[in-house]
Amino acid sequence: METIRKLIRKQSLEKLYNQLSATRKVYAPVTAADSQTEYKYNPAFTDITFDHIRSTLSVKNVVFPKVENLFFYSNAKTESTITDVDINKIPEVVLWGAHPCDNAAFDILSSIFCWDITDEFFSKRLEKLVVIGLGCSKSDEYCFCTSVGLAPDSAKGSDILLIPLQNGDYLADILTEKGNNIVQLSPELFETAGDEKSALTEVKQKFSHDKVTTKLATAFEHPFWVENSLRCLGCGACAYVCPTCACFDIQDETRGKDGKRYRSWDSCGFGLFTLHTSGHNPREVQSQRWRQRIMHKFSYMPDRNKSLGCVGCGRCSSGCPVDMNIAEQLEVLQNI
Amino acid sequence: MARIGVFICHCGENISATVDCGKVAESIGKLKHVVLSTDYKYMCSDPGQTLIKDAIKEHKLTGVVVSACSPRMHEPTFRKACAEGGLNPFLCEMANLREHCSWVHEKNDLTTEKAIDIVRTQVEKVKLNSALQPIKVPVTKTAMVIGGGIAGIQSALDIANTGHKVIMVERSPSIGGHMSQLSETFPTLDCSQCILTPRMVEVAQHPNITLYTYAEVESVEGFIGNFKVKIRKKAKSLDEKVCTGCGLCTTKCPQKKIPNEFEQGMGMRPAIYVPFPQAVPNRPVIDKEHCTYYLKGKCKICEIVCPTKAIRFDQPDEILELEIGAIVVATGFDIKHADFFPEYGYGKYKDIIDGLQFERLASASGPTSGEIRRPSDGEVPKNIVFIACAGSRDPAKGIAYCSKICCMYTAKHAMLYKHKVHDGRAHVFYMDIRSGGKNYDEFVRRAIEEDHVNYIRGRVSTVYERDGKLIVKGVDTLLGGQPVEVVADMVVLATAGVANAGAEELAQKLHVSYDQHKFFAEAHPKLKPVETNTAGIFLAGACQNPKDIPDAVSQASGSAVKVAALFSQEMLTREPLVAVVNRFCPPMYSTCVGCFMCQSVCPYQAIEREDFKTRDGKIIKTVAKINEGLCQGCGTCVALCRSKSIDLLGYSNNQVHAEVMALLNEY
Amino acid sequence: MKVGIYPGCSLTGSARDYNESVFALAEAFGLEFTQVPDWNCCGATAAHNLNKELSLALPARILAIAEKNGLEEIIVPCAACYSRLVVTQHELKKDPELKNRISEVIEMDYRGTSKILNVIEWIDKYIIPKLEEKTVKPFNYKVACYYGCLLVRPNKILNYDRVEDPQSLDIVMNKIGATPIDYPYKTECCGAGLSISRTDIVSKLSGKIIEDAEHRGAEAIVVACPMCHSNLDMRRPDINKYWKTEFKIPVIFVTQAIGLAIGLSPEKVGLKRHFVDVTIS
Amino acid sequence: MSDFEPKVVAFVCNWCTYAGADLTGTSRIKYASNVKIIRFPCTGRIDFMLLLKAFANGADGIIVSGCHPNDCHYTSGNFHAKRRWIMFKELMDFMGVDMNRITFSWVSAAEGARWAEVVNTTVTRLRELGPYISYKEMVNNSVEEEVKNE
Amino acid sequence: MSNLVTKAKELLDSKTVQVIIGYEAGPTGLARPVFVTDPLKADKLIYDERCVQNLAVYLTKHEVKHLGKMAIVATLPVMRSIMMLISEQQITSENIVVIGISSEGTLLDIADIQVMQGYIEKSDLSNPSKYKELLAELNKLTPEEKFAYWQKELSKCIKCYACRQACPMCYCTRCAVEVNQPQWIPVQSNTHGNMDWHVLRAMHLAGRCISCGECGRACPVGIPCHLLTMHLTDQVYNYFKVYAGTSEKMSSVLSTYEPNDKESFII
Repeated sequence: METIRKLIRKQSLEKLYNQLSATRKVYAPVTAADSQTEYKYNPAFTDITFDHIRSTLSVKNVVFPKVENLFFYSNAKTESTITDVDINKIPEVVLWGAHPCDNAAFDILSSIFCWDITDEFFSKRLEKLVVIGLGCSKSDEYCFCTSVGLAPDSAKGSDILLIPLQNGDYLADILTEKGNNIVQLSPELFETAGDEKSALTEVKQKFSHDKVTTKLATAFEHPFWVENSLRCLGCGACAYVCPTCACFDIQDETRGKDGKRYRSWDSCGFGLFTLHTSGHNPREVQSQRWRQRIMHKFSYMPDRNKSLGCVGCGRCSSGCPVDMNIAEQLEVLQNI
Repeated sequence: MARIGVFICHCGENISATVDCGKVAESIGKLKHVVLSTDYKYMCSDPGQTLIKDAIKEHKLTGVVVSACSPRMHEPTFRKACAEGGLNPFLCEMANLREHCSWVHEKNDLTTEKAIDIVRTQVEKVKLNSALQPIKVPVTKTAMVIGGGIAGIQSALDIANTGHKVIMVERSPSIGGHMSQLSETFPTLDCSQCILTPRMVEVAQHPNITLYTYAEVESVEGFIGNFKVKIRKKAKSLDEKVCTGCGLCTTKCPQKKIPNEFEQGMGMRPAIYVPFPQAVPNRPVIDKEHCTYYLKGKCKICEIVCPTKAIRFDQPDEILELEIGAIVVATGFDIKHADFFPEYGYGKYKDIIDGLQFERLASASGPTSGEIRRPSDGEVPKNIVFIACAGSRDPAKGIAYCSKICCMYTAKHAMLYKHKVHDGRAHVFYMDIRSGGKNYDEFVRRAIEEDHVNYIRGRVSTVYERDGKLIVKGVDTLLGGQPVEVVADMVVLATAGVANAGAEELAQKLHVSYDQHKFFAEAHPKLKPVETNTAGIFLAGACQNPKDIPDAVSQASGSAVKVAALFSQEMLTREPLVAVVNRFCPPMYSTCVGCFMCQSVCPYQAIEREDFKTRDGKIIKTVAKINEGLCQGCGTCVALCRSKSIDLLGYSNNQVHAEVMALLNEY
Repeated sequence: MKVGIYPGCSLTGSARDYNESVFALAEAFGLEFTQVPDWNCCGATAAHNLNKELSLALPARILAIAEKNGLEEIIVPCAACYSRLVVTQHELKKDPELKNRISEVIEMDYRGTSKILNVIEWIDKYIIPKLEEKTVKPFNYKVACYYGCLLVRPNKILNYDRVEDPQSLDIVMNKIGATPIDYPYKTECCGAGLSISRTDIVSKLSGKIIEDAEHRGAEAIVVACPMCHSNLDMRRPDINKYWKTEFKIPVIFVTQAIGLAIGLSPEKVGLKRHFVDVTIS
Repeated sequence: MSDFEPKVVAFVCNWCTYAGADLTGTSRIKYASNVKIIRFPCTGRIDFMLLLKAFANGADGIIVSGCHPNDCHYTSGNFHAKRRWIMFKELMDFMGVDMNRITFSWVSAAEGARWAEVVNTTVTRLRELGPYISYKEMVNNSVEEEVKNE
Repeated sequence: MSNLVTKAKELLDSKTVQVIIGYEAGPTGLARPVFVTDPLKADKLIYDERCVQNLAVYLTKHEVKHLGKMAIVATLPVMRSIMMLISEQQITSENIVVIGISSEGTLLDIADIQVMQGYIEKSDLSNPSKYKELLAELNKLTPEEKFAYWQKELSKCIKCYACRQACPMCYCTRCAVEVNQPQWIPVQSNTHGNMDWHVLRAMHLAGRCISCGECGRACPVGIPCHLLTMHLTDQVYNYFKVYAGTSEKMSSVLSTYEPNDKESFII
């Protein structure tokens, strides 16, 4: 649909939120005492942060939870019975105040989960999701959205995008029908927009992802990988905080006769990830795993999924215990 | 797919009185993979066992659970039955419904429910059991006896007479040990030499016994049936094959003033010497520490006088490597040197001697040819005091234990003295008289009543010299603790029997444990007095604790039987319930990281290192490896292993985990 | 470090000579110690036979005061006091409950931190190191070192020297040039506590000690215990009467011997207080 | 809580406590039927994770028992176990896991009566403590976390 | 620290070692590990209060080992880690040169293991004071409060295993959590599974933890999991009077015993 730009004042925003959280699950960012920002369901409006840079974890778990039960089973003497998870029970969720980078990730995830066959859990959760995005008023040295074709006010993935204004109010770009439906709940809160100054942050571009992608095509054997991944510890932090990492592991858990099959996050950073039963490991050392991570996001995905695998949120770098700074490395890499 | 058969025993009424066996059988029958669940009056009876054997065939069972009494009672029975039924015995488990359920609970539903839980737990376990094969270890049928005292001799002869080879290793130049030093032996007073020397000769001549004197154990590796032993044959500086033992060299040796060990320093010997006339082998050795040639570089008189040119000054020590199946430790004891007893004046006054020295004085072959003469001036002591428990039973002196032999030999000494010095007076200070043993107490009484030895019950505080007499100050506790003083010409201290010098070092070489007094430790104080905690190594004689001759000899024979039993099999068979360190194909090899913490928890030194090498011998990875010959299956290493690389057959992680789950969840 | 001294009754009474010699030595070697303030009886004489708690409370109080005054070490020249104090410290250490009970009795906090030194330990630690250079008048005599019972007993607790054949005193005497004789009576009983009540027994026992020393040609008996000293010295007339002889051998304190060796005057070390004239010096 | 019957798992070694429990049986001494025994060769074999598994699967209490010090059939297994339990207990205390629910004991093959006593005192204590709700809740809530988004 | 650079240069020039494991300053101003193999690049090396990571974790890392003989910039925790790794036979002293850094940040001359042992022995080996208070506070809580506290913290865990990967003592090629026969630790990251994992981790480090606090620092969601191991470090000292990583010979508390080990809870 045609984008409609409206103005919404802080206090109206509060009305809107309370109205929504009274009737729906609203998933909104809250900054805790230890200054870590995490998303919570239906927090008090006053607890919600509007100026955080990035939450510790991305918001991907609204569509791709840490753990997703696939089905339950029960073993009788001879035959076993399987009970499916009723995906229609998946509730509507309003994602509130997530930044453009996080929201842009939903398309990328879809490109993975719905690559050939459609992952019903994922797509159902996405279908039930309404995203009220929030343009960024702050950024830091880890942000590099502009290097991956995004910006502090990218609308991609949002149904409504709020853009902070210097006077504390917000512009609301209504982008989709889903968004419009929210607006229709109480249209009076949305006023006509004037020419107020936006309070968006600046994020300077660090590298050209096109150059990176082209370079990668020929860089598989380059010593760069070993040199720059020596300090990598091989933990899964980067993957687990990443809004676009979609790898998962499938497990059964049985207690007595009853059990369930579930999937849970996994990471290509782990040695175990590619370990064969034989003991052979095609990605034997960390440099290969690090290369895989970057290749996947900046070469394989553009090639196969026709979309970049990174939104430049910078979590992988800020969360890394040994300062594996992806932007820094790509900056170097594009010119090797 | 597992096919489990469950057999619930009523044990007559013992189980069925409180447990509803039918109900148990029924609900267990509902479990997955259980193809047969039945109850029966007496499972251990013949028909009961037949029931199992038939069922195994009929239902093609892959696992059996017998729910009856304690596995400690009948596990072997039922495992045997399964084997006879064609099922690997280790695929059979027992559920303890009697000792742990029916006998300890009232008759009610809870009890029956508990019974069901117990059985289900074993069902879940047995599904994960694996068919294990008994471990076979080859046996090298050669025994090594360390120590050539009476215990070693007895053990060696007994083993040799069962037709097996024996290697005897003796540290000193001759076998015979302390017994050869003794004059006469209690309670029969027959001459020690007379009964011992024939045995010594027998050892030397026995076709199955190889004797290495003047030799010591260098190192011991391997395990039961398969020890690899290194022995150092110290250079005797003489070619034993050439030497005839004529003894000319020993008479001509200019260096004659060396304290004679055999005479407990009361006589002298030359630098080239035979320890004592009846020595076996009767060949001299050169004592390098005192030999003029070795000290000054010239002399060689022995070489010159030797009619057969047997002297070899340049002879090196020789290291022998032997394959040994079993080891008998018979290193014997030593007596505590009395100089740790300043108040008793030993070392300060010549005429205060210890028990062994008295033996030499009393011995016909001794320095005084059997006459009791005191060291200082060769006078015959008219008043002699024997002090029992000189050190023994005296925690203040660090020896809390009773040396066991002193009471008897002190009585013997007093007697011998009286027999030789009729007008002499013998006094004995003692704490208690411990004369348990055949004809022992009678012997002591004889000393007191017939030979009128004056027994004073009390300890001695100090012995000192005054005007050439020895004053023994003590107390007579039978007379209300009156202090007593005895003026003596000679004092004999029955000093404590202690572990042999070097016992600790040897124990460490053998990896057998020893107590705080450095005596070798038996595997079990009551039921395994001859075994050590290292399989294949046995104890004989006083190396375990002070013993008299009869005790030492009987234990020696005991150890010999243990060895013979071991050698009676071609292969050792052991229950395969041992730990294993996992193995994978390269490049993993094993998930073991080789931290070897397991090595320090293993009580049996069963954990070895295994290197994986490239073709050119470069080590790729070193991991732990369990020697199943040594592993006893305690599983401590399994619980310790962080990477879960070790598992215990029969109690695998998977099995115990399944048990916990089965005990607590609905099935 | 703050060093204290606990004199006990003897050193202020029958054994003032001992006391003087100890202080004389301290002065000569520039050692300082402060007397334990408001000290009380150590309970040596009777208490430990009559009432265990009392026998512990008395020394405990002394120790507690010492602690309160920050005395890390206390010298206890009297062997009897020494024994009582050490035994108490041991008893209270191994039984915390008893410790608390006693603390209540003495109404003071007791921790048991001060180290207790007998006179020989004190000499070993503070005198010996400088003894050689200070010795001006080697004590060239044959001496019989008499330890008595309390200095080394109960061995399990004190764990000081060899209980039946102690050496420490001999070693010290050696250092000042004396020749300790081989002497079996080192730890024989002198009659000790019967000093007042049964002088006949004292005469008998102490007599033996003196007799053997003289018999072995000793020129002096060296002691480190006031009790021994009074029995061997003060009771000499009775002893001589009992033995119908004239024992002449003087009995001196180890501290006196050292004093003489480093050239202190006989008066200074209190020799003039002796009953048996000290002919040597 | 009067009618509450705790589920108790006993981890015991084969040579002492298991045999001791057998003796309880042969001596016909009665004790609470709440306890169910799992047999190990030695206390040294008992993995601390099994205790957590027991709680996670609904046990209200646990008994861990083996040979008295110096009596270990394997000479030192119980000494190693002792150290392991010291550490485990301290960690559990630190994390607020209720250690009143675990009884550690040494019961020899000769102490049949003692075994009954150990079981009974433990069961009585657990009856008072009631079901181990907080742990059970943790396990169940964990399941809910997973379905939070449904 | 110019003398650090000089030292590094000479080690590389003299071919004594092939690689220096040290710290460099990253673009965001953070100090981070660096592996210098070229003397000309030694200038990168820094040491200041930003340099907190325990570099010993790299000593057992496949790729790093393959660079050849290593020199490592070692503060006390690193030295203790080295001791542990030697005693657990993961590395040999011959292959490592220690560039010691004192608590004041000055260069130490660590000629050999003995010297290092000497230095360690005279250092304070108890937990760093900044953690002591935290531990004390937690210990004050009631069991219920403790339980609640850890529930809250552990619910955050995402099982990324940064705590494990950052720990020099967690060098196993296969971690127990990767074992699924049986599944010791639930794979999913939920409070219960996370608790199991952290108990396992703490127990496996009992008597081995050298109190560097890396696990807690590495945690992306800020769980103070280092307090678990540090608490045990306190207890190990409390019961057995030892600290980990003091000599190359010492065997871990849980793999040894004293017959008279004291405890109060076994009846």
